[in-house]
Amino acid sequence: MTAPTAAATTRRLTIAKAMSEAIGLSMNADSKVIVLGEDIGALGGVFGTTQGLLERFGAERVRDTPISETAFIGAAVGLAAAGMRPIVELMFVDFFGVCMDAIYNLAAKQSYFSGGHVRCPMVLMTSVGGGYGDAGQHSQCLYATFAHLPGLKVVMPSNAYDAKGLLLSAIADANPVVFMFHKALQGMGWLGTVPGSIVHVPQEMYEIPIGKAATVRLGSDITLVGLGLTVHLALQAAATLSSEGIEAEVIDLRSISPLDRETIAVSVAKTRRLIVVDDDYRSFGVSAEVIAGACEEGVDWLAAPARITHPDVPIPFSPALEHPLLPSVAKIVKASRVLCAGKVA
Amino acid sequence: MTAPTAAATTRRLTIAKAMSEAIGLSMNADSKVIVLGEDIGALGGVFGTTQGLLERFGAERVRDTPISETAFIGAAVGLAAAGMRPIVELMFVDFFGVCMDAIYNLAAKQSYFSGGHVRCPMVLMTSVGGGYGDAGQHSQCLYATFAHLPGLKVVMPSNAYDAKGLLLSAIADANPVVFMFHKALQGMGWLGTVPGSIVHVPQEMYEIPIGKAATVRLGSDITLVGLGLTVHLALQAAATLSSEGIEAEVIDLRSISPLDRETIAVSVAKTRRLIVVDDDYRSFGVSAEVIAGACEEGVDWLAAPARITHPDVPIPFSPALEHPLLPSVAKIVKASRVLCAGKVA
Amino acid sequence: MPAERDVRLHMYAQMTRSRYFEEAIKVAYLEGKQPLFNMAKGPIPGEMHLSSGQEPCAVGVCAHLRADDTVTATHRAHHIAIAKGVALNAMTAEIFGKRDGLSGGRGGHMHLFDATVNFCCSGIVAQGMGPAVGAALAAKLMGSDAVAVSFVGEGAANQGAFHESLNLAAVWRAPVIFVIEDNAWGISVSKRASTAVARNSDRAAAYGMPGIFVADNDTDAIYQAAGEAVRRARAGGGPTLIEIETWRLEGHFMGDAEGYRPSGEVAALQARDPLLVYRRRLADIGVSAAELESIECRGRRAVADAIEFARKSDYPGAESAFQTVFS
Amino acid sequence: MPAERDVRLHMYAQMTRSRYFEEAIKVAYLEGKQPLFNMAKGPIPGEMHLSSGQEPCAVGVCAHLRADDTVTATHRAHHIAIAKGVALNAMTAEIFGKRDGLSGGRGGHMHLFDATVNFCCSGIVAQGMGPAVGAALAAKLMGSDAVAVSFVGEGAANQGAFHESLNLAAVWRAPVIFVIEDNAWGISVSKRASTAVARNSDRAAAYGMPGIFVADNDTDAIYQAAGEAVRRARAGGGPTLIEIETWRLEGHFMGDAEGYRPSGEVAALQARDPLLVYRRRLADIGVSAAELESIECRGRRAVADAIEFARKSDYPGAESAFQTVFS
Ligand SMILES: Cc1ncc(C[n+]2csc(CCOP(=O)(O)OP(=O)(O)O)c2C)c(N)n1
Ligand SMILES: Cc1ncc(C[n+]2csc(CCOP(=O)(O)OP(=O)(O)O)c2C)c(N)n1
Ligand SMILES: [Mg+2]
Ligand SMILES: [Mg+2]
Repeated sequence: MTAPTAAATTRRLTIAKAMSEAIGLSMNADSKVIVLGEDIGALGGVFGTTQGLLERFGAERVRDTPISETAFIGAAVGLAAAGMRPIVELMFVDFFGVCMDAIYNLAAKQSYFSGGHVRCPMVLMTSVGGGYGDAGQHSQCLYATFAHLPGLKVVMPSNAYDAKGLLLSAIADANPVVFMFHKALQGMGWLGTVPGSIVHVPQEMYEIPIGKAATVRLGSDITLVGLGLTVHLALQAAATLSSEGIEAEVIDLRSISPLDRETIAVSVAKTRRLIVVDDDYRSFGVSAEVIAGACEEGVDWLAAPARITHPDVPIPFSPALEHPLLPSVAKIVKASRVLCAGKVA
Repeated sequence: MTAPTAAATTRRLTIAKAMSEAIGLSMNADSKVIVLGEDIGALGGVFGTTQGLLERFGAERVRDTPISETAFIGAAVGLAAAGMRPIVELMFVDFFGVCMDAIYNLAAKQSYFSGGHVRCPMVLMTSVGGGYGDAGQHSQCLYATFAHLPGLKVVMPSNAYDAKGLLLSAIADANPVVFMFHKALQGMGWLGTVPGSIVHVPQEMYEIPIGKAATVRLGSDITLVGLGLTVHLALQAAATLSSEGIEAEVIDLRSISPLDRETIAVSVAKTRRLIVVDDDYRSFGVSAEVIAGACEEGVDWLAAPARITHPDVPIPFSPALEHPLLPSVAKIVKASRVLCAGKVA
Repeated sequence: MPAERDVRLHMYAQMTRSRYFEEAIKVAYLEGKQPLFNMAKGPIPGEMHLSSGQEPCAVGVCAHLRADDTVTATHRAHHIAIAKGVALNAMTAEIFGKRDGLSGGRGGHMHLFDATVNFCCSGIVAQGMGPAVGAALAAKLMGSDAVAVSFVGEGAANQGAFHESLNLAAVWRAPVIFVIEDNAWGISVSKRASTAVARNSDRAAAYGMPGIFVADNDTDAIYQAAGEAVRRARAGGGPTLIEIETWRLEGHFMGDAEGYRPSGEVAALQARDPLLVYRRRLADIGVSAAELESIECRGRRAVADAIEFARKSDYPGAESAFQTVFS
Repeated sequence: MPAERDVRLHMYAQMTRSRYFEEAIKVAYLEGKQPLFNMAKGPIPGEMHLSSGQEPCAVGVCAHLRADDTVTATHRAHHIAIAKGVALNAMTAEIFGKRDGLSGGRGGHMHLFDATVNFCCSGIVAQGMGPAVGAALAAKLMGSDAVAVSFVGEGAANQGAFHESLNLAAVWRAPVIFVIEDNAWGISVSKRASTAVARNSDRAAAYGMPGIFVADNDTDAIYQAAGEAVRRARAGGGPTLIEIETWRLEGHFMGDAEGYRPSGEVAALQARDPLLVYRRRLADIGVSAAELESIECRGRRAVADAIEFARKSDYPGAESAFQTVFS
């Protein structure tokens, strides 16, 4: 289940390429799969999610839309009800405010309101994350905003292998899946990319099950839970910590909803220390759910669980302001040392 | 700070009347206060929040709007920037999906994006909650959906005294305040009302500080945290538990954001047992934040904290389906007994 | 061309059935809510939006539709559901929150879904319009000549989704018909007070599509206008916007005191009740009283049977609340 | 009536200043982003939407505005901010993320707020329209004759907020002018491919308000059309919609390869660069080369000073990120 290390050579793809490949394979396999969104045609997606698809499948199945998220996401719900498998892109998750009703009141509830007689097999792809100076309306994560609402599945890959497998699972799913991709991992040259996100990706179709986290590093002293970008930060921190005699177990959530509570529970039962690293806003977020979920299980903590997140302030533009607010390797190392102090002593 | 008991006679008002009174007093005191929304004029608000205001202040200041939430909430942001103090009603919180951008990207960030040079003194009143068979698009709470986003203050009263004081504070605040009112407490005859919400309300203006919870019952064995309707459920449960020798401390959050972490911390430090009762969806919600926030502080729990919430499913229509999903006195009593088992033993 | 005799009888049958249904629902809804009206009580809790007076819009349009044509409707949808052929027993059981309901009681009166006739409705104003455009595009992509119809009220014509959906439908040349039931009121706010134009059909020009206005709640005129629009859509001619002048004979929802409504307005509309008007018209073209009465009688029986079916049906088991969140 | 000579010189001064500004920003933006373009690097990170070619829209409209008139703009706002009189030094420092910026570096280029001249912009398409209607209503309620102007791109005319805001403005008879800068492109999607009508100004009829189309990016024609609209609004005559044909001489944002753009399109537009056109026109009415050069020279100096001011300004202290979340 976990991604092969970057060592595995042959087909090292970016998440953008892996996503385009997954969509292309699905469109080949199933004529009911179509793509809708802004700039997903000739441009191939602002974040490269639909590269080459217009050329291969034509404008009937790869449709640039007007700047009308409410209408085209609503249309995706109607397409899905009619048996199509629309993949729709919301360019930035920050734009959810203009179209959330179609997502959470229509797509998310179509199965329930119909008693399962009308399905909603659609994928909503959307970019998340900051760190590159795009300011407060183009850098948000909003993981919890989507995960809090029933009827939606929410996933986010930390590398190209998972991206392809999770997207193929999402397209095959009979339900609406919000597929978030992190801009810092996307592999668009113009955005810079964390190298660890570019890994070997098999040519063929394969699925990564939705709802299953990946334990990407084994450790016995502390559990570091991350998602998307923060998984890479946690892994780097774990390397440093290891040289200090602290072995961190690192969990990549991959699915935000449903949350893989069991994988987390098993790990914290072993380490009895937990830090959640989340670049979304701090309060009422993923970090709180992971900690609360673990505490409900009655863990006998060696240290109080902690979270490293973006604070509860809008995301500022200036790098001098934004960078210090983001989770970092240094912050994870520092916090881990504090939680493990007992051990060293 | 806490509400006088219903025993105090003289002016017992419903939350609806208390809200209308607070708005009327503010409009009298400050010509910059105006009200915008659907059916808030001649009808006096579907939930009675603006009763008599059109007659008293006229159609210039009490404005029925088209069904255009994006435009009129956006207009409120522009009114606030221009120095007015708009009070705008979003009839049901469930409708946030058609207008959230104006709320969370404009109103919530106006102060920050302007470095504090442009304020956004506006109040967004909105109804929450179910239990009366209004189904999945008219019964939601979505507390965490708003509280997760920075730049917004989010409050909800459990009784008329707090409603008037919190609304007056919200109107006086220089920032956007989301004022949620629970339909089960509103005092509209046609909806039925929890009697405990109808309490004595002084005629004059007074404020309840935003960000301060109220400890509405003292107890040493377990802390029950609720908000709005669930405060009343917790108080009833506490009465039953008391007869069994379990003394529950009951906290009424009143403010969801900012959250009064200190009042919660002080209580759980004493009781070392915690149950959060929340009628919003379970995961990534208020209940998780309250539990995680307490755990971060390193409480030496006598029992694992627990939450009683609506589960992660859309709200069904049939009473046979909806009622069992809602928090109840029985569920609180049962869970409290479990957490306090150690004590009895 | 005017509707054939049998089509007119069919429309009259649907209209009467729909009206009898609303009258029966009204009675059942008020059970347990008197003397003190409490929306939470009785066999049908929650909001109840009746369609009495608006039947011509539903039958005039749906008379042209097939089961494979999609209809998306609103919070006020009973007449449309009936005209589209939604199973009356299952629909009624759903409104009663019973196990035999369309979705086993999960949806209720604002969320009626019947996949067998491609009908659904949503309680958020104008939000059914995008899905209708999508259903229309699906038909086009699948090579079918099926169409989609989105019914909304005139109040919905001021919601952003209206604008986006009409533009998208026009750009896609999607086989969709947007039908505005103009009953002059959005709860307590009049169309005049909320809408910058007198006729929303004029807004069709903003999307380069035909905009048709039908006056006077006229069943045959609606049938004719809808027929042209549906034929155009099936033939690949793209979308149409139709605004129909209709009347709301009841409050916005049950329990609405309607203090905002000019006195005499409802009485005046009742005097022009479209069912009475149409019954007279049918009599004028020679439909016998006996034939009319047998139609009415069949409608009454179907409604009575549906109500009885719903009452007899059990409530769903609590555990089923957790089912079908995902398919 | 055509613009007075001094007004025309003022507009030319603003246009040139705006263009010099964009050219200077372009240079600074590319620093640290070459040879490998990485948006996160250099003195100005993030997206950068330049307005080169669209200056006539800004100056033609803003020449009629006072400091107490409100302007809400979009992600492409530099030319409008300059024309509205936003302090150039503070604006530049903001774009550089510096302490002396309009908001101390919190907002950046898409979130320029200047309370002294009532200017702001937002990065979400069409979302500035509602606030403009609100600002206009505020002026009306406060008994002032101030107006509000909302600038948007033609792509925004397909967003729900456009429809809701125009209807609400018309219903309220609010003193607001909606200005569409039609540069024919919404990132890579052409107006033709996304918009069901050729001219968005025709959509004004859907709101019973005047709709004016100004062809050819013509500064004087824009000045005239805007003048009438502003006078009407100040006089209580309500809102106006103006669509202006303009050109985008740069990519959607810096780094846009524009592979979607027909070859030759940009070159053809550059040949009709509105600054060259207007300069010639001024020469034709007898403005001396010396006078034009001194205007240009002043503009160049102002921009150079602003860039220097921004570069010299310190970065804000990290702690200030936590300030002004609330006022
Ligand atoms: C987006 C949204 N805003 C407000 C409401 C509350 N609401 C329900 S029905 C209604 C009036 C709708 O009027 P109209 O569209 O004319 O339909 P009618 O009720 O007259 O059939 C309103 C405001 C809603 N359901 N959705
Ligand atoms: C609601 C929303 N959808 C999409 C975007 C992404 N986006 C930013 S600018 C843009 C194109 C806007 O085109 P137009 O309105 O014509 O303005 P222009 O860029 O041409 O000045 C898009 C799609 C956004 N910012 N907001
Ligand atoms: Mg109506
Ligand atoms: Mg454009």
